[in-house]
Amino acid sequence: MTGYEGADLAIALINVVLLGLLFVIGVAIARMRSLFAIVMLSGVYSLISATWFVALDAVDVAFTEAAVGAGISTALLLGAMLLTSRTAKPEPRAMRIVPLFAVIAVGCMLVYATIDLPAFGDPDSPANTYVGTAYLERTPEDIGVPNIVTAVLASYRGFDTLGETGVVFAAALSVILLLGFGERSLSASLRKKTDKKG
Amino acid sequence: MVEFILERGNYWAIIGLMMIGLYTLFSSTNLIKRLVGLSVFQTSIILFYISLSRIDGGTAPILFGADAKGHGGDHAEDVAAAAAHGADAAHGVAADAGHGVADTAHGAASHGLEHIYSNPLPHVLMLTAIVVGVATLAVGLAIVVRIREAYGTIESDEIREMDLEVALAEYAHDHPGEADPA
Amino acid sequence: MIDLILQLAPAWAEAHAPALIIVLPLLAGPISAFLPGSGRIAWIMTMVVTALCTLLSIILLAQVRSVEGGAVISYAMGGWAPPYGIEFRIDALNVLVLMLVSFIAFLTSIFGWPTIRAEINEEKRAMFFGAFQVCFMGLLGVAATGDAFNLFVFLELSSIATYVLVALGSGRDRRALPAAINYLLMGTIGASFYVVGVGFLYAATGTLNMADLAIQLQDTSGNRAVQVGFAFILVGLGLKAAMFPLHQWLPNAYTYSPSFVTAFLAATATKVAIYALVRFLFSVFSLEFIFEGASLALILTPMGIAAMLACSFQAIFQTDVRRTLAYSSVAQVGYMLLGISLGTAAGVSAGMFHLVNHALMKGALFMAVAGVVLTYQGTRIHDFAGLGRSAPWTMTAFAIAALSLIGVPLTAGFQSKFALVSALLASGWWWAALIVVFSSVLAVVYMGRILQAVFFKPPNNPQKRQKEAPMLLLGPLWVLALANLWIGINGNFVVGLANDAAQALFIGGVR
Amino acid sequence: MKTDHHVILRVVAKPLIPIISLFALYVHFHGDYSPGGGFQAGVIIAVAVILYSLIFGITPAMRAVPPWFARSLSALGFIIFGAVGVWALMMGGNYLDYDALFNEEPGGHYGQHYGILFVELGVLFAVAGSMLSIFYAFAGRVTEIKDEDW
Repeated sequence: MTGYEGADLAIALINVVLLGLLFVIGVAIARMRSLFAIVMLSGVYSLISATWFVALDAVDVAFTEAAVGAGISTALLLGAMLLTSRTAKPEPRAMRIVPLFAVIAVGCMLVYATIDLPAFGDPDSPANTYVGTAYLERTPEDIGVPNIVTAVLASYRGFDTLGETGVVFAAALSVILLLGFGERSLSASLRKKTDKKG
Repeated sequence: MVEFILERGNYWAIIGLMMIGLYTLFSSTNLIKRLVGLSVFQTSIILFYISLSRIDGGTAPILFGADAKGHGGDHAEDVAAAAAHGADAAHGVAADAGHGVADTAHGAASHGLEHIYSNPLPHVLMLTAIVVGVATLAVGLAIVVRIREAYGTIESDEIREMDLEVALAEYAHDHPGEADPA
Repeated sequence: MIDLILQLAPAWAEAHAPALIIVLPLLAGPISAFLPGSGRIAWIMTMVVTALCTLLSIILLAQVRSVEGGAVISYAMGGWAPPYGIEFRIDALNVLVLMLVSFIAFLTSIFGWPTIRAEINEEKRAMFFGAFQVCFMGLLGVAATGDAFNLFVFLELSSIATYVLVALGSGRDRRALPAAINYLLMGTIGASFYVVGVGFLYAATGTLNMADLAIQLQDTSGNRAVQVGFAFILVGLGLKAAMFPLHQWLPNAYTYSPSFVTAFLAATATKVAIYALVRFLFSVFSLEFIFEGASLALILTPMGIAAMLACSFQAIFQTDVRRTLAYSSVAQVGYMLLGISLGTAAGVSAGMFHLVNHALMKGALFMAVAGVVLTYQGTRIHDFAGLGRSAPWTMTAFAIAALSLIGVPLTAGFQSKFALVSALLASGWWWAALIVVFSSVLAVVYMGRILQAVFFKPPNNPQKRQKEAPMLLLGPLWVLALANLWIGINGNFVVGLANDAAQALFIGGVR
Repeated sequence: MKTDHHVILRVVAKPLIPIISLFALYVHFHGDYSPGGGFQAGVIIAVAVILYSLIFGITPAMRAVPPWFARSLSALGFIIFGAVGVWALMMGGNYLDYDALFNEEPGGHYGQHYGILFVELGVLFAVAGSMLSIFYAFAGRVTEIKDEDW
C-alpha cells in the first residue's frame, strides 16, 4: 500500500505507540505478583485497546470495551480479589519453561498464517469486499438506519445478539447459583458468625 | 520486503499480545491471574478481528452526508418510494447481467457510497465476543471465590495436593490391607 | 410413518420447526429459573419443553427423510437470506444430533427430580433447571446453526451453563469446584482458538456462512491462513470434544458434578462438539483439503488410537465408578475419531452410529450410577459391591449398558463396533481393526471389575437395606437399556440414519 | 465508611448518578445514529447503581434497586428479545423478521425501526439486570480481608 501520508502517518504513529504500550502492560501482567496491580493493569489494557479501536474506526467496539473491559470486568476482578487473596505465588521453574515453548510454537504458527493474510488496511481483501461491506450498501434500503453496526447487530445478525443476551443471562444465573442472591448470603453469613461467637 | 513487513507488523504485534495472555494463563498457578491472562488473550483476539476490518482512508461505519440523506425514520414514505425505485433498477441490472445479488456486491467496495467506511461485520462479531468474554470471566471468578471458601487458597498446585491427599485417604479406607498405591 | 407425522403436524410447526426448537427452551428457561417454590413447577416445565423439542426434532426428521437421499432445510433467521443473515441449516446429519440431544434431555429431565432433590438445595432447584434449559438450548443451537460465528455463540452459551452445573456438585464434594474451573479454563481456550480459526477463514473468504464458506474455500488452495485456521478450529473443537491429549478436563468434571448433570453431559455435550468437528471437516473444508493438504488422517488416527489404548488402560486403574466411565468416554471418542479419520462414507457412518450408541449406553450407565448415589451415597467400586442382589432392576439395566459398552453381540455397542471394524477392513486398515478389538478387551477388564463387584461380591456394608431406585429413575433408565438391546437386535433404523448423515456430508463435500 | 471522609465523593456523586442514567437512555435511543445501543446503555445503568453502592454502601443500593428486581429484569429482557421473534412468527414472518411485525408494504422501515428498538430494549434490560445481579452476588459475600489490611 502507498497509504501512509499525512493523516495516515499520524494514525500509524498512534498505532505503534498504543500497541507498544499494550505490549509493556502485557509483559508486566505476566511478571507481576501483586494481584491488585495485575487487576488494575488489566483494566488499563482494556482501556488502551479501546483507544486503539477508536483509531481503527471501530467506535462501537471501543465504547463497549471501555464500558465492559475497563469498567465491569475490573470491578468484578476487584470484588473477587477482595474475597480471595492479594498476592500470587511465584511460578515454579518448570511451569515457566514448558508453557513458554508451547506458546512460542503457537505464535510461530500464527505468524506463518499471516504471510497469506491481506495487508493491514487493504480495501480489496476478501474480508472487506464481500459480506461485510455489502451491509453498507444494503442497509439504507433494507433497514434505513445510519449506524450500520446497529443494523447488523440487531437485524441482519439479530440471532447472534439473541445468543449473546442469553450468555449474559446465563452468566447472571450462574453467579447467583454459585454465590447466592447477595442479600440472603450476607445475612446468612452474618448469622453464622454470631452463632459461632454465642 | 520492508513493505511486506510494514503491512503485517500489526498482525505480529497482536499475535505477540495473544501469546503473552496465553503464557500468563498457562504458567501461573494463581487462579485469578490465570483468568486475567485469559481476558488478555481474548482482548487480543478482538484486536485481531478489528485489524481485519480496517480500510485505509475509511471512517467509522455510520453513514453520513449524502449517504445518509433521506434514510432517516422520519421520511419513511420517501424512503419507501426511493427504495422501491432502487429495487426496480437493481432488478433490471441483475436481469441484464444475469448475476445474483451476491455477485454484484462482490465488486469494488462501497461503490454506491460517497465515503469510505470500515467493515462493520467484524465490529458486530467482536461486540458479541466482548460480552461472551465478560460472562465467562464473571462465572470463573464466582467459582474462584467458592474455591477460596472451600480450600482456603486459590493456588491451583496447592489445591491439587489437597485433593491428592483426600484421594489417597479414600483409597486407604477402601483397601485396608494394601500398601500405598503410589 | 413419515407421511403420518407430516400429516399430523400442524403447518406452522413444520414451517418454523428449526426456530421453535430453540425458542421453546429460550422462553421457558428464564421463566422457570425464577419461579418461586421448591422447583417442582420448574421441573415439570423442563419436562414439557424437552418433550416438545423431541417432537419438533421428530417432525424435522420426517421432513428431512421425506425426500429420497435427505432434504436440506434452510431457515433464514430474521428473513435475511444467507450469507447476509444467519441461517439454520438442517440436514440428515444434524437432525440426528438434534433428535439425540432432545431425546436424552427429555429422559434425563424425567429422572432428574429425585436426584436433584437429594443433591441440590431447595432454593437453588428452580434456577438449576433454568441453567439446564439454557445449556440444552445452547447444544441445540450448535447442532442446528449454519453460521460459523453463531456456532461459537451457542457453544459458549451451553458451556457457561455447563460450568456452573458441574460446579454445583460442590454440595456433595468440594472437588467439583476445581474441576469446574479447569473445565472453564480449558473450554474457554478451546472456544477462543475456534474464534481465531474462524477469523482466519473470514480473512481469507469474507463470509461466515458454512455453506458459503465451503464454496469460497474451493479457490483458496495453498492459502496458509486457511490451513492455520483449520488447525485452530480442530484444536478448539477438539478441546470441547475431549479429543485425546486435550481431554484433561473431562474425568474430574464427570466424577464430581451432580449425577443428573453427569448423565446429561456424558450423553450430549461431547457428542455435539464431535458433530461440529465433523461438520467442519467434511462440509466446510473439502475432502481434498483435509486429507491431502492437511493430511488429517496423520493427526486424527494416532489421536484416536492413543485415546482408545491409553484411556482404556487408565480406566482399569480407577477406584471410582464414575471416573472409570469418564475415562471410558474419552476412549470411546477415540473410536468415533478413528471412524471419521478414515475419510470414507462407511467410516463416517460408523462413527456417527457409534456416537448415537455411545450416548445411549453412557446415558444409561450414568443414570444407574445416579440411582446408586441416591440410595447408597457412594460411587466407588467398593460401594457397588453386592448391589446386584439389593437393587436388581437398577443393576440389570446397568449390566445391559455395560455389555453394550464392551460390545457383546445382540447389543448396540456390538453393532457399531462391527460397522467400524468392517469400515476399517474395507479401507485395508487391518491393524487398526485389531486395535479396536484389543481395546474392547480392555473394556471387558474395566467393566468386568465393576460387574464382578456388583454381582459376585458380598455387600461391604451388611446394614444396607434392600433398596431399589425410585420409579421415576428406573423408567428412563430402562428405556435407554432397552434401546441398547433394540439397536443391537435390529439396528436398521439407526444405521439408516447414520448412513444418510454420512451421505449428506459426502454429497455436500462434492457439491 | 466509618468516618465521613468520603464527603466530597458523596456530594459529587449524588448529582452525577441521575445524569449517568440519563446518558444511558440517550445511548440507547440514539443508537441508530451514533455509537451505542442497548448493550452499552445497560452497562451504563448498571454502573450507575454500582457507583451508588460503592459510595453509599451496598445496603442502601439494595434498598433502591432490590436484588429480586435486578434478576427479574435480566430474565424479562431475555424474554422480551425472544418474544419479539415470536411476534414476528405470529405475523407470518420468519423468527425475528421485523419486516413482518406490522404487515407493512415492502420497502417500509417502520417494522425494522421498532423491531430494533424493542430488541435493544430487551438487551438493555437483560444486561443491566444481569450485571447488577452479578455485582450484588459478589458484594453480598462477606470479605475475609479486613479494611485495615489495605
